[in-house]
Amino acid sequence: MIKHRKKVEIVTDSVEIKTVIELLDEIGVSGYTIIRDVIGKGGRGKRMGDEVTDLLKNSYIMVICNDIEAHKIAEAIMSIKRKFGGICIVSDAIVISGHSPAP
Amino acid sequence: MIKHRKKVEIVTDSVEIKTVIELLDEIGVSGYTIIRDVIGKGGRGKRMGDEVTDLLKNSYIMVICNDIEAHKIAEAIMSIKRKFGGICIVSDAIVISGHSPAP
Amino acid sequence: MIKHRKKVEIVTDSVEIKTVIELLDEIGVSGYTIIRDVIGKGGRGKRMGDEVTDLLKNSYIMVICNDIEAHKIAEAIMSIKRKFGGICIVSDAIVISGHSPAP
Amino acid sequence: MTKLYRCAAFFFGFFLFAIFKLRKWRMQVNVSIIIDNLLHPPVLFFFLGMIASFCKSDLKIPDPLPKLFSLYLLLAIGFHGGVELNKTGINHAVIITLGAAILMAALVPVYTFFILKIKLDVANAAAIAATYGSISAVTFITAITFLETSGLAESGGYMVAALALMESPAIVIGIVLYKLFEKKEKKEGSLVPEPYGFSWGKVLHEAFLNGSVLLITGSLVIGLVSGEKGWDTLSPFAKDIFKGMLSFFLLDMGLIAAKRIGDVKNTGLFLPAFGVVIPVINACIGIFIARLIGLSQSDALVFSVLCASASYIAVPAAMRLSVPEANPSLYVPMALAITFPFNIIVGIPLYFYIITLFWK
Amino acid sequence: MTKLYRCAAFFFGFFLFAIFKLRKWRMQVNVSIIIDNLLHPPVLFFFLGMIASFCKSDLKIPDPLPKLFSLYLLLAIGFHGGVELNKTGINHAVIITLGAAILMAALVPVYTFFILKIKLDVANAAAIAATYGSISAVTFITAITFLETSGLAESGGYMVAALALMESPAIVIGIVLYKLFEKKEKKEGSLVPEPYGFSWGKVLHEAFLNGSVLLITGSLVIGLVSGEKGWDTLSPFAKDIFKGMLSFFLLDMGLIAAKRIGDVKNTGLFLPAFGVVIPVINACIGIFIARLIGLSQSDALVFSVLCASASYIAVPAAMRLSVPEANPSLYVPMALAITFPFNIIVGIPLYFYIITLFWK
Amino acid sequence: MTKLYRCAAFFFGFFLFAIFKLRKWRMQVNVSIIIDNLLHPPVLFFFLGMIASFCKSDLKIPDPLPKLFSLYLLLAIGFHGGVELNKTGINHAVIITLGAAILMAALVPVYTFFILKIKLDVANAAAIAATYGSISAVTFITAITFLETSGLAESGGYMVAALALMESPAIVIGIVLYKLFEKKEKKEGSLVPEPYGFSWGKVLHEAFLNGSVLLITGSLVIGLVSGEKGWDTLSPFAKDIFKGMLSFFLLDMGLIAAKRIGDVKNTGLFLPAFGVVIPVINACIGIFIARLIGLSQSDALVFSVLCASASYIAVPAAMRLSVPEANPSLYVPMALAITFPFNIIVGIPLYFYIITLFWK
Ligand SMILES: Nc1ncnc2c1ncn2[C@@H]1O[C@H](COP(=O)(O)O)[C@@H](O)[C@H]1O
Ligand SMILES: Nc1ncnc2c1ncn2[C@@H]1O[C@H](COP(=O)(O)O)[C@@H](O)[C@H]1O
Ligand SMILES: Nc1ncnc2c1ncn2[C@@H]1O[C@H](COP(=O)(O)O)[C@@H](O)[C@H]1O
Ligand code: NA
Ligand code: NA
Ligand code: NA
Repeated sequence: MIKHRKKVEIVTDSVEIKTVIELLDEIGVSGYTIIRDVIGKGGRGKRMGDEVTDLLKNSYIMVICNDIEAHKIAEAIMSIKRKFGGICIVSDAIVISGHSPAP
Repeated sequence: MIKHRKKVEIVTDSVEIKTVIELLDEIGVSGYTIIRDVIGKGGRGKRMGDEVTDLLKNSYIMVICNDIEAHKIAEAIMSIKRKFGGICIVSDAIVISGHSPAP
Repeated sequence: MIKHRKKVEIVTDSVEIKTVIELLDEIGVSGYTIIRDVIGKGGRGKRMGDEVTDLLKNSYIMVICNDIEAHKIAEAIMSIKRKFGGICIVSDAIVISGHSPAP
Repeated sequence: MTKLYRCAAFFFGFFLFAIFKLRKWRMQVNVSIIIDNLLHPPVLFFFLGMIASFCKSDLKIPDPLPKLFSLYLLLAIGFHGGVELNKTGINHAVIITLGAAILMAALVPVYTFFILKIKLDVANAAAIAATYGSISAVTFITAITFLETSGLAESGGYMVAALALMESPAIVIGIVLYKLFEKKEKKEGSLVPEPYGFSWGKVLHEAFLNGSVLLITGSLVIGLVSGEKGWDTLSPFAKDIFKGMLSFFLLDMGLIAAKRIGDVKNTGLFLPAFGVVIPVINACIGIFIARLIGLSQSDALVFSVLCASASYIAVPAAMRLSVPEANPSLYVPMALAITFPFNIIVGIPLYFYIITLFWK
Repeated sequence: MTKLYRCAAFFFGFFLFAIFKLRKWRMQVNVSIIIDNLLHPPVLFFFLGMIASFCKSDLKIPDPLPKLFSLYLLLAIGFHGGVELNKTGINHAVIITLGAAILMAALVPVYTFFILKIKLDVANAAAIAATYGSISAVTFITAITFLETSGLAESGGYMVAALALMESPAIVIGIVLYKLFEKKEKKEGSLVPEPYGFSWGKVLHEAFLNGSVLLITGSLVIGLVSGEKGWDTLSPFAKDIFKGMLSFFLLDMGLIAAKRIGDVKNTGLFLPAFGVVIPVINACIGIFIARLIGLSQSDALVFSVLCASASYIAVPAAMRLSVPEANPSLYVPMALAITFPFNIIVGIPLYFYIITLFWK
Repeated sequence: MTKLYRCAAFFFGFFLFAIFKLRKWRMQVNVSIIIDNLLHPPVLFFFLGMIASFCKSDLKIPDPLPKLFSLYLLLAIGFHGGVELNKTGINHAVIITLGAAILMAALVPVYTFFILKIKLDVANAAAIAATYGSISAVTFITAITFLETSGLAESGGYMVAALALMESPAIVIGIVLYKLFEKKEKKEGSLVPEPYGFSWGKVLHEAFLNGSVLLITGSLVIGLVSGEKGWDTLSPFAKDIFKGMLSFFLLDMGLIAAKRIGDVKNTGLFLPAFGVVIPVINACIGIFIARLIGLSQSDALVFSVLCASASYIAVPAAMRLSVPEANPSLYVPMALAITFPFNIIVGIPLYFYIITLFWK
């Protein structure tokens, strides 16, 4: 089965992960995938990880969702992003799934 | 050199990785990239990793391939996904490569 | 705020990361995200990581940038990719951002 | 929900206070052996982990450090057992003990399967049965340290061999039960292409060659081969820092067990009750057999603990592959969040108490 | 830039050579105590880390191994302190010392905040003030090892309790200061949806239940409860390999501190000067209070080191969440790259020298 | 393919059994020294790793734990060597030994390069030559433990300095050879933009300041500076648990070496033969030089092992950057899967046997 969906990707400070997850759970998306301990560079300079202080690490979150949910995420992110930084992108994706989704 | 290709992304339980790799090798794709120890939420609930039991961890696989291969992967995944869960998405991508690929 | 951007993704040998970062800094992209210790298969065979020798590990780099920068990256990659292998793909993405980007 | 956590936190705080107070009177009271077990630092670190988790603290032993501790514990306990076995040799009594161990590992999943099938489907019943047939190395290790701290005789090195032998049979029996009783109703299962389906080769490989079985067996053989001389070489590593490593690992087990308690909270009373009652029954059967074959008190305790413990590493990994229909958020928390703490805190001293009654 | 690194490398090479030479004369010179501190292996490994970083070597202790060392150090120091406290008991003097510790942890952020506000905005002033009010466990541990190596009396176990108590108040005070003085100018802040905003519950949770506070407090309680008997169990782990683990951790601290020096290089002289002068002032206040309440020389040293040290783990984590406007590349490098090395290398022997003058 | 693995598994099983049996007779037979080496726990753990890998077990020491063991081994061996050197001092004999070490490290890549060029292209020949000119710290450490377990005299601390000095020159010589003999045919190489090309600065930096060289040299200097007093501080960490950490690391080396054997299987007989014969030749040259400059038996063994060993960490990392045309799946498995096991199992006792013949 093939469905047209949106793919929302967010990279932000690892300490914000909890907030973003709460937000996603509230919006009610069906799922998300998180990659921890991602590093990078952005408006706040290089964030190359730091073993002792656990600071300067990003996390990457990917959400496959429908247009309405993507819209809601984008709106929420727009309001909190001012405070935390990071990046949020949206693109199109086709979801492949089995005949009857696992219960 | 620029080529139009498909990007297939799969997130599934880490224990299934072997099966997925066997499947990809059988289909004969030219390559794939795997990110281990990815966490997330889906139909089977939160899978936030577990240090002691090594359960509840996902892996992410990305394959850049041509349309025919993408089709084959999608078909194979449709048949096994019922059993294992996870998510599989397909999107378009342009591959940039050097003049003569390394032998 | 919504902006149309390019998403450039590169997977290559971890030892090349320094070179790629230098290249990106030179081109002057506004940011990038790196996932270390990614494994996979490609033209040079399986690269499944190796704990003792620190060899056979890839890194994944994602850059969100404008068309001109994407073009420059693609050109630079085309010239160095012959030597190092790996894969480089470009796709479209919409960037969501807050009203005034953090300084 | 959060109320529940607060209650738990209070309870544990009170608990710590109580054992601290009790300690002063322990000479007079008769339960001193339970108190001593609870005051043993590794067990206290297990409590600390649970408290931290209930308080939603961000205390965390990040991956893969817990693997370091568990690999270390398997290596150390295997090596130590091998050296001991080298001293005593492989005699008649040893072989009988090992036979009894395998018997128990095969018997437990069969009888528990039929109990479980009353309330659960075949897949979940088989997976949980296998879990309780197999063993938990850390419970075993805690029993060994219990003996040491209480100043009792050491258990024989062949008990480590028993541990290694009891890990695999339950997995095979569990899958056999599943295959026998699985209803053929879901014929769409045939959609799954053959190469990605079930294979006995994979199952046996997973059962007998999984990492933990191989590491403990290998270390046992290495201890056996290198003997006393090898022990001199490795003992500062394998013995002196052992309880520290155990404390660290139990700290993490506490963190994880507490997180998992939530998973069984909503399944009714059957499974939690099962997770407490069955270990006691298995321990009693174990004690009975131990008496029958004439084991020492120490060996009997260790044997009963092996029977009572449930696997949360090897078996779940195998079940995920071979019985994918079973729900891991049932069988893992039962072993990890109910049976493991029960055995560590109440079980070990309780089984020992029973043994002291029968060996007199 | 690279010139600067080369200079630093040269400087350190020369430095090592110099201390090696000085060692021979140390009997004659009076600064022998500073030299001895510098020749202490853990401190030398700190230098090695800094040198490796200045040379841009790829030497790296990969994540999460540094966590292993820091968890170990917290557990070991907490447990050891608890056992000591079990010996001495909780008497009048102990309670006065703990009270003084809390007082200092609350006082320091207040007075430094007003100094910092001269040059910085409210958010950064509050974050840095909190950093210097709280403590660094590794600086504390280095002071303990300094006492040991110098053959001086051990400090009391209750100093570990003081360490645990001084970690949190500074966080709360820092945030209170921020909330009081924060200008209400940015009214668009209301765009942030309520559930993702500020909450005192979160702040207090972060302050009193963060991982490091809980682990050291928990280990202290466990040490207190299990006493001498528990110490026999864990001492090979918690004591014998302690300095090796400390060496490893300081090697990593050296690597990271050197990397961070660049961050403060461009902020002018105010912050680096602050990072050196304030610790000395705090240490002196600490010594004064210690004399007042009649601590021993060893306890006074440890107390002054607690006052002088700045937090680079617990406080930054809390500030990131509660004062996001503050710039972590200011307060982290100040604590990590200036105050920490200063205390380790110069501070500890200096404070001890001052104490010897006053206690005679 | 899988047949091959089964054969290997059988072979190893038989092997373990055989050494167990042999042990009983070892008093009578003359090969007792080889047997003793094989019965040494760390070497047995190496076998266990190989067996696990051949059986396709999922036993795995996850990243970055192996890094913990290798960093530990470098730190401990460097520090120990430094302390020893502090005792003996840097005299004439030490300087001659170090000179001989550098000479061998420069000589070996040159002569092996011309042997390799018969069958391979310039890039691969240069990379493999550099690999065999450099050293393997773990092979060195195993030789040290071999001396200890056999009750022989300890080797001098300056041999650790020799180890550190032999790591880098081979890298430089290898790249020089590559640059000299590289055919200019591939002119399209100029497509590579200049800044991303080759630079001698990078090469020398990589050769002399890579992590392992810096850590062992730095630890040596720290040992030298802190001397006997420092040793008392760190010896429980750096010595007592040393063989346990070595066992763990060799377990992992066994897992990886066995996985890599497949890589060289398909390259014909030349490379595997090279990987066994050249170490023996290098060891013999080493023994000859050792006799010439009058080293003790123990020092001679360690020196010959340094000459015989091949690098699988520092050199491959440098070659990946500087000779990217060379194929890492040739030079890494040769060092790791052929020469390393050969030296560990057969080489060390063999070289020692040769030495006993000549030193009588
Ligand atoms: N243009 C970009 N492309 C890819 N990743 C980015 C980009 N900008 C920011 N990021 C990621 O988001 C993190 C936080 O960004 P910032 O808050 O802007 O410093 C960075 O460390 C990067 O990992
Ligand atoms: N909608 C989604 N978006 C992103 N990732 C998902 C989504 N659904 C599932 N996943 C990922 O796939 C894993 C397994 O999904 P499931 O089998 O549905 O529990 C989850 O733990 C997520 O990591
Ligand atoms: N077709 C592909 N799809 C996804 N990842 C690839 C592909 N080809 C190569 N890669 C990644 O790039 C790495 C290096 O590729 P190569 O240099 O071709 O061996 C591989 O190990 C993969 O992680
Ligand atoms: Na059992
Ligand atoms: Na302070
Ligand atoms: Na060599």
